[in-house]
Formats: sequence, C-alpha cells, structure tokens
Amino acid sequence: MSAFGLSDTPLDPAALARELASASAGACVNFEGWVRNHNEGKAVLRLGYQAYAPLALAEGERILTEARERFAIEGARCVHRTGELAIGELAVWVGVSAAHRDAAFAACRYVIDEIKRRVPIWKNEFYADGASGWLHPDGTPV
Amino acid sequence: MSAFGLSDTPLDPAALARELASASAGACVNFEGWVRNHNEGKAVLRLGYQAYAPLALAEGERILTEARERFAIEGARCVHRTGELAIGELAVWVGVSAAHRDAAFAACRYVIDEIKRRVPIWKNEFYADGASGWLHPDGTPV
Amino acid sequence: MQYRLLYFASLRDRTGCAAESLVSTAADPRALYAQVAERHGLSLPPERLRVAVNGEFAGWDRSLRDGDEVVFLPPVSGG
Amino acid sequence: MQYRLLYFASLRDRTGCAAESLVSTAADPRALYAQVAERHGLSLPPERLRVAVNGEFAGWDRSLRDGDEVVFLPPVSGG
Repeated sequence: MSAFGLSDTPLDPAALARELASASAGACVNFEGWVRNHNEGKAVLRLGYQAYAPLALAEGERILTEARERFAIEGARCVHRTGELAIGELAVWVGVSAAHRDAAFAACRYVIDEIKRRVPIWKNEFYADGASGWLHPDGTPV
Repeated sequence: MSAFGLSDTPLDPAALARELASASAGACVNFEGWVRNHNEGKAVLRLGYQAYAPLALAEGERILTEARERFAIEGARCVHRTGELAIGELAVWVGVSAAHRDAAFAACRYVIDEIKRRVPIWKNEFYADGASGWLHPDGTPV
Repeated sequence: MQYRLLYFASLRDRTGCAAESLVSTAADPRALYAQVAERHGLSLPPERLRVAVNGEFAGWDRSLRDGDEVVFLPPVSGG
Repeated sequence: MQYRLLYFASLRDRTGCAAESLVSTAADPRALYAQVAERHGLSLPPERLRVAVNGEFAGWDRSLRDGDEVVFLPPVSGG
C-alpha cells in the first residue's frame, strides 16, 4: 500500500490511524491540518487545493521513505485533500507510530514540514471580500 | 468541562478530537500512548495502571493550564486510562489545537512529558515469564 | 493523632493494603514515613518518594493535623 | 518538437488552461518557459518556479525530447 495519498473526498482520521496499529509501537503522533477561517488578517470562507498528482504522489512517497530512514519509527502515512474544502475540514493528515515518542514526534514534524515545502499542491484561499489568491508559503501571491 | 480526565474504560480518540474542533485552528497534534508488547528487552503481556485520582486530576489540569499559558494554542485535552489494558490498547491520549503547527507540536510534547513526569499514575507490567513490576521512569523497579 | 494513609503501586503491594488508619505521634510526613517504613518493611528511601497531604503535594516538613490523608508517592510511571 | 504543458494554480489562471500542446524549437525548459511566459504574459520569474519533466523534477538545462510533458511549478502551498 502507498504511504502517501491524495483524496478528493473527506478524510477519516480514525480509519487512517487504524492502519498504523502495531503491537510493538508505544507511541503514535498525528498531525491534522484544518481549514482555518483566517489567514494573514483576512477572513477566509473556503479553500481549494490543486495537485500535480503523479509528482505529488512520488514526492510524498519519497518524504515518507526518508522519515522511515531518518527516525526509529514503525509506520508513517500521510493523505492530503484536493478540491474545495469548507472551514474546519481536514486538509492534511499525518500519522507516525514508533516504539518511543521522541522518534514519533520528530518524524511527524519532518513529514508535515517537507510535505508543505516540496509536494506540488497549491492552496487557493477564497476571502470574505470576494477576492481569492494562490498562496506562496511566505505569504506573497503567486 | 475538565481538560484532563481519567477513564477506566477504552478511550475514543475520534470523539476526543472532535471536542477540539475550532474554526480558527489550523493545526491539531495528537499523541497516543499505546501498550507495547516489549519493554527493556522483556516481552510484555498486558499492563495495569493505578492512579491517585484526586491528585492526578488536579495535577493533570495544572499541566494543561500551563500548556495554554506557555504556548499559543486554542485547546488542549488529555485522558489517561486506569485499570488493566491489553497490548495495542490506547493508554493515554493528548490533543492540542492551535492556529499554527509550531505551537501545537510544542504544547502536545510538553503535555505528555509533564504527564509522565508529574501525574501520580503508576504502570505495572506483566511479563511473559510470569513476573510483574511497577516501573520507575528510569527503568529501575520501585 | 490519627492519619489516613493511602498506598499505591509497589507500596500497596508491600503493605498489602490500599488504605489504612494509623494512630501516630509523628508530626510531619518525614517522621510518619519512618514509622510506616519500619512497620511494613518498606525499602524505598524517602528521597525516591513524594508526599501528598489531603490531595495536594506537600513537603516532608509539613505540619500534620489530626485526620489528615497522607500519601507517600512512588516515582510515577504513567503515559 | 511538440511538448505537452500542464498548468497549475496561478499559472493555470493566467494561461486560462490546465494543459496545452505546443510546437517549439526550445531545447530545454529555460528556453521553453521564456516562450510560454511571453505567449501568455506570465509574470513569475523562473527563479520562483521549479520544473518537472515527465512527472519528475528536472533542471532548467535538461535536454527536452519530442513528446515530453513539461510542467512549470509555482511555489507550493499544500498543508
């Protein structure tokens, strides 16, 4: 099974977490990215995500492989939403299981940081004032 | 509602996470401590947790209050199991929501570290060789 | 004075009870633990324990009052 | 040579299309982007973009072959 996935339908964190279950793991750290109703001082109504799917899947898989190589973890998974999302919806889920919590926290943080930095997915924010904008991570429009 | 709880019945992470839902939060980090089938090289069959409940509840609540004071978070919750647990069962759940992930990761880590350090809860491991032992965090028996 | 003592984890195993009432002349937890350790053959030195009185952490020199609930807490291991 | 170009995010908005086929003499992504930027009036400089060829990241000097799928990637913003 692929460790990284894209989904154009809502994510089910409980089902995703169950796939990490392991008798030898003592720690599981999950990161959930939720659609926030504000950004940089502007009211946000909803989000849209586009992905260049073949490359996003390959790069996401590479990141999860790196996490398994760098940290003493057992399992690592990530799924990212595409399409239109409402406020409060789950946009990205990362889960890492490990024997000990140090590795689980470090690997989970590594995965979400690298996903945001490297995977070809773009966020379009729709604002309360009618404007919208594709966001660069540094806040500048692109 | 109390932010810290003890439970002698199985925890439901999905229900616990829903209580953190917030339109202004963009990040949620969860830590789950699972019963591991080994410790310090010994095969573990099951665990038992005892708690000094009144003080555990007070100290757990203090830790979650500290987390809200020290980090820019929105919500923080923790529930710890008591009683007998099987391998793979969820022993402790920590959830933190925040506008941004830095604070969510840092606060979640703070909470589980302080819970393990300060809250009067004791773990008894039952080993495959028939022995059992109350554990000190440094691995020495107590 | 009469104290209510609760035992947890290895102290509960060693004393064989979860709670007991004890009449004692000990005026602080330090003196009380010395008596209890001798009575039950406890081997954990006080340096490895914490003290709670009436549900809150307390110092070893805290003045005890009649009816206090005193707990000697082994090193914790939750999580 | 003929290339298949895909556009995402602000580049898709600006070009008005998700994909197009383009006949071009450009031999590498650098030359191809210069042509595409002029054709569609794109303002993002190449320094802010990455390149992918046939579904993998590639350099701006990569030699292109007939039929290659070329994508100019705006700064990503997932998560």
